[in-house]
Amino acid sequence: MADKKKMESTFFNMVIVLTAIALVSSLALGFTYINTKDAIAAVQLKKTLDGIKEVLPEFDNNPYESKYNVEGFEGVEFYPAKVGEDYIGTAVKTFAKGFTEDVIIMVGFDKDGKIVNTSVIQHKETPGLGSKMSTPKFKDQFMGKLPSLENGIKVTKDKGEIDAISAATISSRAFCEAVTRGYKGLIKGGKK
Amino acid sequence: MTRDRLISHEGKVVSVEDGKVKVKILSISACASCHAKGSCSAADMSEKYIDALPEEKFESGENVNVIIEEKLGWVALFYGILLPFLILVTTLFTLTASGKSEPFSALVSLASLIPYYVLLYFLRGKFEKKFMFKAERRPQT
Amino acid sequence: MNPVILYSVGVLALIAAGSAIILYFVAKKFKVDEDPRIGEVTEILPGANCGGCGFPGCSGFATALVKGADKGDISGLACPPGGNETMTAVGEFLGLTVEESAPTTAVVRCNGTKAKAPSKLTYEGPTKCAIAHTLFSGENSCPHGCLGLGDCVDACDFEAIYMDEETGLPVVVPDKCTSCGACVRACPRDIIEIRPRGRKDRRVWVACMNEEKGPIPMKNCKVTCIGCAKCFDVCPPVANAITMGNNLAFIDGDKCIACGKCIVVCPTTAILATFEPPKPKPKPVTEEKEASEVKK
Amino acid sequence: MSNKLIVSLSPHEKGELSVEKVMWGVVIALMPSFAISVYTFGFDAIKVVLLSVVFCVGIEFLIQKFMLKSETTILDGSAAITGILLAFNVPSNIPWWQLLAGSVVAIGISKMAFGGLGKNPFNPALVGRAFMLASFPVEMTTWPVPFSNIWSPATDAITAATPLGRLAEGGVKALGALTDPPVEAVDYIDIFIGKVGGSLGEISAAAILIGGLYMLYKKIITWHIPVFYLLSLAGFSGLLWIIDPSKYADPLFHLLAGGAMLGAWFMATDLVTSPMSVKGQIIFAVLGGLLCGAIRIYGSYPEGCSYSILIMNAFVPLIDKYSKPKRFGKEVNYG
Amino acid sequence: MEYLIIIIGAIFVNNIVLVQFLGICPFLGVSTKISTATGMSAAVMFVMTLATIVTYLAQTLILDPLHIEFMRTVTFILVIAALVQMVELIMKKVSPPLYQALGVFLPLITTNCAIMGVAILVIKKDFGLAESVVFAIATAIGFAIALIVFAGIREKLDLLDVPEAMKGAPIALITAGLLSLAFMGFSGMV
Amino acid sequence: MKIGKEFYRGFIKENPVFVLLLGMCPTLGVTGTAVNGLGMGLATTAVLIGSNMVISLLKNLIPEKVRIPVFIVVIASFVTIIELTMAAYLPDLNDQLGLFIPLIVVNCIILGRAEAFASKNGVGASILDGVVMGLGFAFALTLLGSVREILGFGSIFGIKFVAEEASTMLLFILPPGAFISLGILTAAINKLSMKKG
Amino acid sequence: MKLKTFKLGGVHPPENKKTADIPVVPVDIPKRVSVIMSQHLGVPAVPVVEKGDKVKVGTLIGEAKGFISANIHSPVSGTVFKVDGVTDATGYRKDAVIINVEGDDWEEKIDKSETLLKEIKLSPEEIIQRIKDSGIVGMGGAAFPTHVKYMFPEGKTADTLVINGVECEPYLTSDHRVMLEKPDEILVGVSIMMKAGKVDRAKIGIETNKPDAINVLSEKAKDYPGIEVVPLKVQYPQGAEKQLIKALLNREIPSGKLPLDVGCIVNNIGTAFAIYEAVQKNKPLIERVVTLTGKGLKKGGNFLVRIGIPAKNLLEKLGEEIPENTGKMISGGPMMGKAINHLDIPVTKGTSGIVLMSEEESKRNIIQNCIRCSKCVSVCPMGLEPYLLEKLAEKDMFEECEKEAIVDCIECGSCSYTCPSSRQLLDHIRYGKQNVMRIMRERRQQ
Ligand SMILES: Cc1cc2nc3c(=O)[nH]c(=O)nc-3n(C[C@H](O)[C@H](O)[C@H](O)COP(=O)(O)O)c2cc1C
Ligand SMILES: Cc1cc2nc3c(=O)[nH]c(=O)nc-3n(C[C@H](O)[C@H](O)[C@H](O)COP(=O)(O)O)c2cc1C
Ligand SMILES: Cc1cc2nc3c(=O)[nH]c(=O)nc-3n(C[C@H](O)[C@H](O)[C@H](O)COP(=O)(O)O)c2cc1C
Ligand SMILES: Cc1cc2nc3c(=O)[nH]c(=O)nc-3n(C[C@H](O)[C@H](O)[C@H](O)CO)c2cc1C
Ligand code: SF4
Ligand code: SF4
Ligand code: SF4
Ligand code: SF4
Ligand code: FES
Repeated sequence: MADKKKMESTFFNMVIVLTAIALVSSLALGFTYINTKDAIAAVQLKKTLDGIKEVLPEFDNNPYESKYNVEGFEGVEFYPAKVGEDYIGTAVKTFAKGFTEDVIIMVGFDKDGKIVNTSVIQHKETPGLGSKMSTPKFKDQFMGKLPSLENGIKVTKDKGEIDAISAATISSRAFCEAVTRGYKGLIKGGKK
Repeated sequence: MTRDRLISHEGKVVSVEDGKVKVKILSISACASCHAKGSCSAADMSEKYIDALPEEKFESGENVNVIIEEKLGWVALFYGILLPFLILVTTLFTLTASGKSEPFSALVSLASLIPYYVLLYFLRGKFEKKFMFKAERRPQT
Repeated sequence: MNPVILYSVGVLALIAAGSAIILYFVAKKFKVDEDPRIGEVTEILPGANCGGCGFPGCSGFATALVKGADKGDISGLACPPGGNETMTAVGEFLGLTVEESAPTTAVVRCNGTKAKAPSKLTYEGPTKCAIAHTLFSGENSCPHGCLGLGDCVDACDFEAIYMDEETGLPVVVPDKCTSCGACVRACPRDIIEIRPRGRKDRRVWVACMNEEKGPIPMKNCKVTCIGCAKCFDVCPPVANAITMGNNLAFIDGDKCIACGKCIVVCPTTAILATFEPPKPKPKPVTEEKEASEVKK
Repeated sequence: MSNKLIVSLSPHEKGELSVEKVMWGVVIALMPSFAISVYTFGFDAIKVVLLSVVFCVGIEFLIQKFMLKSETTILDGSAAITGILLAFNVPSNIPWWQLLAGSVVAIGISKMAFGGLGKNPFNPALVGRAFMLASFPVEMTTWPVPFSNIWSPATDAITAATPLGRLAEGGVKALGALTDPPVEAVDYIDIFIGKVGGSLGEISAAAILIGGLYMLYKKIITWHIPVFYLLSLAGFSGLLWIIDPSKYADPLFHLLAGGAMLGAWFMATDLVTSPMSVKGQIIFAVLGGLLCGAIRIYGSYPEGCSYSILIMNAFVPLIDKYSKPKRFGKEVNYG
Repeated sequence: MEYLIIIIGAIFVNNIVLVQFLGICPFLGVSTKISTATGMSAAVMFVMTLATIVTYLAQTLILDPLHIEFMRTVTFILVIAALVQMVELIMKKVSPPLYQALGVFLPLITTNCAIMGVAILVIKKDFGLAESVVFAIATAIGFAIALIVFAGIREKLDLLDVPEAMKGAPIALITAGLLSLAFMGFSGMV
Repeated sequence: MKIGKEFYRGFIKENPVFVLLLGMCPTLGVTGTAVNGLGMGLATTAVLIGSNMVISLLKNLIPEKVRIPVFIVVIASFVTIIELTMAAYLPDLNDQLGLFIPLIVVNCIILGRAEAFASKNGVGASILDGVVMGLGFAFALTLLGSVREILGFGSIFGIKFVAEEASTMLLFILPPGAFISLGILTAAINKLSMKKG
Repeated sequence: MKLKTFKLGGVHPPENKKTADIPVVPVDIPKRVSVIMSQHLGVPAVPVVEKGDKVKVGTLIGEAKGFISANIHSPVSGTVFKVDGVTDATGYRKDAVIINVEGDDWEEKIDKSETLLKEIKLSPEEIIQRIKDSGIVGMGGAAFPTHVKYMFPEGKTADTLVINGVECEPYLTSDHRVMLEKPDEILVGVSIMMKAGKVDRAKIGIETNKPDAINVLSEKAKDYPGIEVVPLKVQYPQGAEKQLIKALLNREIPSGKLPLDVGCIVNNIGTAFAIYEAVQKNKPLIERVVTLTGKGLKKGGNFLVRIGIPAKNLLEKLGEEIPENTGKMISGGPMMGKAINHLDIPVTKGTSGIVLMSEEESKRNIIQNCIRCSKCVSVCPMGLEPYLLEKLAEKDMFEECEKEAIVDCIECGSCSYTCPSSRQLLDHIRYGKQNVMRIMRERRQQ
């Protein structure tokens, strides 16, 4: 390997080489960024909108842009949806402590406050138990229900009307609690 | 000296000068003994030089054990790592708690290490006495 | 140009330049004046780290070699596992010629097989010669004989010694043995010796370490050296390889010419060899063990 | 005198104790609990315990015979204990293949992978249980109702919540101060003698106590671990209960419910996975009790006992290293 | 309370090695002796905190204002690498004996997933500076506990002869798995 | 250089995961399913090929003392490119792999190969090395992912082969399962190589 | 009142002291005896006679060499046959003086009478000199030259003489018999030792399984000022000096220190008797009491044996054969004694008994894995962790052994005795201890 000529490690060489390489890399990165920026943004938007679409009927505004929060309901986000100028309902991103960590769900309320649909956004419940939250069998129970302002919505064990997932009352309860929290926030914030 | 808690490292005398020996320690880093070091970059420095007090007369090239009380290792850990860590964290939390802006607190807490290291620099003579290694002949096993 | 690109270029360049400066100083301060040859010599060495060379690990030996080379002399340094090939390669690399040293191997200087030195006692305890040695003279009562518990086998890093179940004695496989001497150090009875392999693998040695006067060891072992000096008498003057001392004969491997005369005269067949003795006398000289060695 | 004399180092005398005596002693000590579980769950209990023992012993045998190629030591009884304790930690209607999977993990991975008896850092039965709990949460948390159909296999899983399960759900708020309506009070006597739902072996604190006392009497275990474990669990839960009796259950409930008794007497005491010195055993037990309370009260699993022991198992080497027995001549007492 | 949740979460519930799988290499590599593991843990704590502060600064003072968040990976890795080297350099310059003593005592500290991972995690979690540092320290403590406990078990296993095929990595991985299984007991504590 | 032999080296003899135990974090962290393992493996392979190529091109231009930072910059750039591309075009996989994509940058295999191979060899050989080692890594991750998926979900590459409702050994997709599966796999490989050796 | 004992650890093996009631009988002197030159701890004595020399009973035949060494006297009268090696109990050869017996002539200076001489005439220095000249070594097992214990290093003094009448080993009864048969001599001996050690109190520790000895000695001790007999709870290894001092005086000898460091001198009962004879009767140590016992023997017995007589002569005297199924022969007790190869070995000053064990008794159990039951830890009287030391020693990790205080082990064997897994704890520990001591010695020499 003696014949290989390596650049010597002088101060000057080092700084120059490293800087030059940094320049080239950052150029490459910059271009990649510019070229992927829009695609990434689109993907992001689609993801959020998809979540909202799932729980609300057809709308034509971008609820994401008119997102608002309500005092006393930190961590809960409200996305009002409209068709033209008509308010048709709000998608609420809400949460409650489940079996392990917070269960984050999206609930759609129509303009009367009735639940249109729900979807689970993130959870770490036990697969096969708590994770059954996202099965229609459980989820569909909420459709069309109007939570009571006082008691929200509850599982049968707590004298409510939702049948808990078997062996996963805690997760079921968390789901109800999240819906209730979203609903209460929606009412407090005044439907917009 | 009690043998109770000592750390010792195998090494080799590289030079002898007025009452001290310079010992090269082989493979200090955990990586140096690792089977994958060939393809790992962390194994760069597998040698370190230690100044040690010889327990007897050594010549250059002799194999010795460099020993230091394990306690001193912990003391070094305290001065070299824990204390600056504490200074850093205390400054940071005092500043953030007193409502200073976050970037400012961060910068100042980083800067708070400078006086500490300056102090260390002035105390280096003291440390030299404290962290004296000894070189002893390796017992046969 | 897009400002994002501008910023990223600027930032990265700055950071890169910064770290280059830091690293420059780091490199300067941590400069290890290591001779690059040391690393490369280490590569040539087998990497067994057995310590047979007398240095801590292969890299320690490499350092010594490079240092020696600077003085123009690496004689006296040898890598037992690597043998001559390795040393020649090292020599080539360092631009020095290396003297070939005679190849050596370990030999077991005890032939007190289960048949020849039957056990009179049963030992119960850890299978460690070092422990049994402190307890008693051995199952066959020979205080100088092999205890057969295999400390030497455990010590060998190269699987060059195994226990022969039938004889109860360790057997060295010369082709695997690197003469590292680990077994020699492990044996509490100093039974193993590193000897020249001999020309064409012919070697002769006294397989006994018993220093007691004839009749006493004979009680325990039929193949003990009784110190009768018959072998001493027949050893050709050109070789003059045999010395007597403490009721025991010793054959100097460097001098022995492997003529085999001593084997024939030994009344107790205490002398072993890796070849058939010249005139097969009525006495059977070899065990199965040597027979297998002869084949090699 | 025809035979060869034996030569060995001292001592030449040997004591009475043997591994087999220790292990089979534990098996005997487990029998009262087994009897109660058969009384409560019927034929299923026999089936599950038998299967589990056969699996555990069989796996140990197969591994030793075909993988390690070593002597088989299945008669020493330790695999049998693991089998019984594993069975004691599951509901009586567990499917057999899940029990098999649990046994493979308990014996194969947690014990034999480390070299067999005495080398495993973690309690094999508990590893098996933790594995099953995480793998088959549905089956592991659906308990058949006690005394339902005693002599016919309980094919239909009927959930009978355990006392602790109800506590975790927030159902049983506090037994002393039953405030919230949907709660049925749990009778302490019931828990004590075992008239409640739960895993096979944990239901009767009384039976476990009998076994524990037997082991104490036989000098298989010492009293330190169980007593300190239970004391610290009671202390921790008691403290919280005193602070707010409406929110937390009382200490007696914590002691009697769930696996605390079984754990304290049979699993925390596992010789292999507990510390060596008395000092160490006390540290182990006290921290274990605290952890158990903490997991029960703050964690998501209703039963903290097994995890508390597993976690403390991990600390055993450290405890051993830093809690040496009192050395003779260390504290010099002159005159 | 908020901090308590971060702390318990980072130490036990989402232990960095046993649950998050970061820093596995040092976890498997530097865990053969308890004392080394302890020293290493302290060093990781220091470096992790420093790295978090510095990367936090890089993020808030450079990347965010310039909207070049996509440069995070490159920037962080360079900053961290330089930082680690600088700490060593300063130590060596400032107090050679201290440096020597530490050098004998500790293995090298290198950038590993754990440090980089924490730097990125705190940004992803949108933590403020104080929370970030608390998180970093707690994570390091979690690392320390896992590492030291593991070192203890391995020291012990070294004395017992595990089956030949299990020696080394396999048994270390299985032990880590069982440790991780035990740590599942903490789930839900936050 | 025999291609077949090279592949044997990357997949078995010097497999970065099973034999060298490098890059353990992604190995354990993302192998919950075979698809994730494969995805991560391929992403790493891409970075490895790219960095090996660039570094072997630049090898004579890099002063010894800044070699590590240069490598880091190069690798980090490739990682970022992959990261951005995946975020744009494979968003789901990107979400699954999460933190581990940027962490490719600290994966020892990449820096290791740069150090040990690319900085000493020509472009062609370095690219081949990247392909081989990268695929070896991907192979290991996919294998581990498959094992965990089969045991944990009863499916492979998302195709379920047990009944939808059936219980499977969920533990294997949880963290402990990752360690245990890899432990058993390495033990098996140990055992195999012991038989051979 | 609660009986005194040491607090830490200990075991209680079955006592099997079936010879306790059998009086001591002398063994006939054979035609030839072999007197080994290294019968004591320390440097072997140097033979001072040659082939053909005539010796009488009590003639000096081996001279002490060095500080820790002891004189050796001829136990018989006759002609020196040769000075040569003989195999000792371990099969290794040791230097010995072999004497052909002719008659039974005693050196004139020896007082052969049975009369009790109570009055102590000599000064402390003269007593120590007499002990040294007479070749007295400890009869408790280690055979440590006794005079060394009384030659205090500068600045050290003792306040208590501890007499070890514990005999905690199973089977052995020689000390017990001496206490019963020679109580007065022992008490005079103790008084002599008190004078030599310049102490004014002596405590005789005896376990309660020897009630007759306790009675006799405490009755007689009333006449001897300063001497007290203390009954002790039966527990092995109470006879070890550190444990005995702890039990009697509640003092703990620090690690690596000697009894003298806590103001004590420890000697065995038999030593006290030997000192009485040496000082009052001018009789060197030429004979001792040896127990011959074993489950296989019909009777067993206690014998007064001249040094150098082969052990098999005891059996002859007893009129029994070696039982058919004998598996092991032990010189000393079953807990501390050494296994011997045959009964031709000569009795030495340290031989306290010969125990014959049947094959079943002597076979070791199959070794199982340590189940970490911690029994070994709880029985270790030194508070060590035998299970750990065993592993460390087995793996040649001597530095760690040293840190774990392996040199504190008194080799009592309680750990191996108690281990349910039949692990060979002490075997390995001894190996580790030897290596650690060697390393420490090498280090000290530097
Ligand atoms: C390993 C394990 C995982 C569990 N996972 C969940 C879960 O994800 N969600 C849940 O609500 N309950 C879960 N549980 C069960 C709860 O602890 C509790 O027993 C259950 O909610 C009882 O409620 P039930 O009345 O619905 O059966 C789990 C239990 C175990 C042992
Ligand atoms: C170098 C050395 C010096 C000794 N000095 C004394 C001493 O001054 N006083 C004493 O009582 N014992 C002394 N001993 C004897 C020991 O304490 C102990 O009694 C002897 O080793 C036999 O003990 P054992 O029969 O309990 O094994 C000494 C031992 C040795 C090795
Ligand atoms: C484990 C052990 C047990 C001992 N048992 C006795 C015993 O039973 N009787 C006895 O006199 N000495 C016994 N010794 C020896 C004593 O420690 C001590 O050395 C002896 O009493 C000193 O007296 P001596 O020098 O006169 O022999 C024992 C030593 C050890 C280590
Ligand atoms: C008192 C005692 C308790 C035991 N507890 C358990 C246990 O909880 N789990 C288990 O698998 N084995 C147990 N065993 C058996 C044995 O020690 C265990 O299988 C070992 O951990 C296997 O190496 C116990 C043994 C004894 C003596
Ligand atoms: S047989 Fe002896 S000398 Fe030869 S390689 Fe083995 S240990 Fe070394
Ligand atoms: S040669 Fe030596 S070490 Fe080898 S078995 Fe024989 S006695 Fe043991
Ligand atoms: S032999 Fe040593 S380690 Fe064993 S019990 Fe006795 S003193 Fe303790
Ligand atoms: S007595 Fe035996 S089994 Fe028990 S801990 Fe000690 S060595 Fe292990
Ligand atoms: S991959 Fe090595 S530390 Fe994470």
